[in-house]
Amino acid sequence: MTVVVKIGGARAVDPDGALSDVASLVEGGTQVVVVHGGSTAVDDTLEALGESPEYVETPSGVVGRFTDERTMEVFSMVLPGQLNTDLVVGLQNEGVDAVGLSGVDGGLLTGARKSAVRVLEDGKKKIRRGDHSGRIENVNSDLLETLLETGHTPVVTVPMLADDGVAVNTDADRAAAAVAGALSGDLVVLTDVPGVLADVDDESSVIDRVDSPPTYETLTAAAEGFMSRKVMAATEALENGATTATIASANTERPISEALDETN
Amino acid sequence: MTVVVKIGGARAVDPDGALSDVASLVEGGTQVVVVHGGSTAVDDTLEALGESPEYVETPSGVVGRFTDERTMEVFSMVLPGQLNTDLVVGLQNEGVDAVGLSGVDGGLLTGARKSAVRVLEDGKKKIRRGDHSGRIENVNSDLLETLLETGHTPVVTVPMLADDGVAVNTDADRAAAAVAGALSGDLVVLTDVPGVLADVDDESSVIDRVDSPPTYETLTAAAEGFMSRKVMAATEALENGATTATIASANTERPISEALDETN
Amino acid sequence: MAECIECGASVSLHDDVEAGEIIDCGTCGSELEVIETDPVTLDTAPELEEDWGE
Amino acid sequence: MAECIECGASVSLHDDVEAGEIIDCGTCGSELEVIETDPVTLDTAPELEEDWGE
Ligand SMILES: [Zn+2]
Ligand SMILES: [Zn+2]
Repeated sequence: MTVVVKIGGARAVDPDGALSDVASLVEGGTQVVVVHGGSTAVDDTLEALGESPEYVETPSGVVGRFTDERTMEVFSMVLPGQLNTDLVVGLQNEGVDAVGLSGVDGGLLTGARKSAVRVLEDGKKKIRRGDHSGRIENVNSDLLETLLETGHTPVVTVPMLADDGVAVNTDADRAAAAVAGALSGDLVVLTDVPGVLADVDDESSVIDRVDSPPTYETLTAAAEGFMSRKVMAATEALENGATTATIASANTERPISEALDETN
Repeated sequence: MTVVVKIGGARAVDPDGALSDVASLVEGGTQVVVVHGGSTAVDDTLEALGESPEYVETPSGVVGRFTDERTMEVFSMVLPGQLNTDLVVGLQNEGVDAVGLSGVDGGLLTGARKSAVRVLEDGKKKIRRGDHSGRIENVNSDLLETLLETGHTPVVTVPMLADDGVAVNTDADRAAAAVAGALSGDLVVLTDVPGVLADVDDESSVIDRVDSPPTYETLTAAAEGFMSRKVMAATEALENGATTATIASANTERPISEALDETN
Repeated sequence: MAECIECGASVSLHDDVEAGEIIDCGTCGSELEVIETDPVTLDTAPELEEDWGE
Repeated sequence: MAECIECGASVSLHDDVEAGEIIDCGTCGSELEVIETDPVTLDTAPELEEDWGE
């Protein structure tokens, strides 16, 4: 059994529960791949450097990050640098032989570069060029399998390697989905809410299981904002070969095991 | 044949010559491990963050970096983050299937933590505690060999993982020496001078070969400042099992191949 | 004024037109990107998927 | 004044003694580390290897 766990990158949103849960899963013979993001930490470091993260709005009203060259550099500092090192050390201290990888290592996560985006600025539609982002089309599962077979636990983060040979930003939830698909694994996306809520004001209204088109309709209708991206990632994982996909709260004692127990 | 190449971390002191030379060596069937440092880039980022690198002097007059917790965090940002990602992308663009690793990944570089140092401050001898540095005692050569055997080129950098479970700073030249020793490889330390000069003002006075105690005496007597650390690293590599150790200029077209040709 | 590169009709521009701006041709409806402003050069605006990063 | 923890002799201290400072005992020659300054507490100063980082 292979489990791909998406966790937050910053320790604050990634309590030790997740790391010790990874340790007990690995101890029990489960192969685990950890995937993490951490864009709020990137914004913190940009701010500490006296720079500002740039968010742009598309003509359809979606807000996203514009990643210029300097922001991309800070991304590499914070994600494969600071946060990945911190998580690998945390897992090593739990007895897990973790190995950190970004999407550029061994061409782990590759795909098309998207350097231009349509944005809405002061009511004008414009094309902004120079964005460092891309869409994952290929996962080098051989590298992951080599590491898993030799007893290691890969800890994967963005950037990915775009087809023009440049490291670019990509959504970490979707990176986790791509990895889960490539490994035919179980995807568990940990988040700071208990799951997708049918009623966003009622924490007890978690949609437990989706196993038919109507319940999937209910799910996608209920998922708002950042959660809709997580549902999209879960959907992509299943379309690409993942066995199961679960969105669950990180704030329990054994968040991954509990999510897997409920799924299976 | 396994070659361990120590290069600078910043592209400025690591011309593309070294990367394309790695590519042709790998193409020709040589197993290559790249090791890099980059402490000047750390100082640049500390400065951009409005902080200052701290250097302390020991009672014996040696000047070294004091790495507090925040500096260690910036180290992880710059070395495994920014510089390692940049080098891996550069090698991938040369057709080399590079995989970046820091010393914490898979417990690659482990050893004793040295958290206290003796320093000389305002003429007073003092003990400073909280330094994040350590001495490599063990190299996980299995992980490197697994990656080499599956066609990858490891790109290794500091920090190392200290015995108290903390990521700490260690000298990258000595990290390269430890790796070369563990793999019984040929160590090539690239630098921005042609090699060790018998007369520091005469670039033609390179000491070409050391193969007897008297010539080693000449070498250690001639090596000054940062170069004496490189000679110490080369010595450690040979003591720990490296086949050969060469200190050579990075500023030639095929710096690694040329160094190996002269050695063998 | 500039010429639509799709249908050849004149396209009216406001004064503060910027590079990167997307103008709709009033005649054929094509989306045109302002490549340069002095003089104004237009090209067909690329269709773009959105791929946001982390 | 403080007492050498190695030989028991009195060790004289200057006024602005700081934590971490190393004092040599004038009697037995031991190196003593100032652990605290108020009151002054001494311990044997550790021998330390130098291991600088990158
Ligand atoms: Zn037209
Ligand atoms: Zn005494």
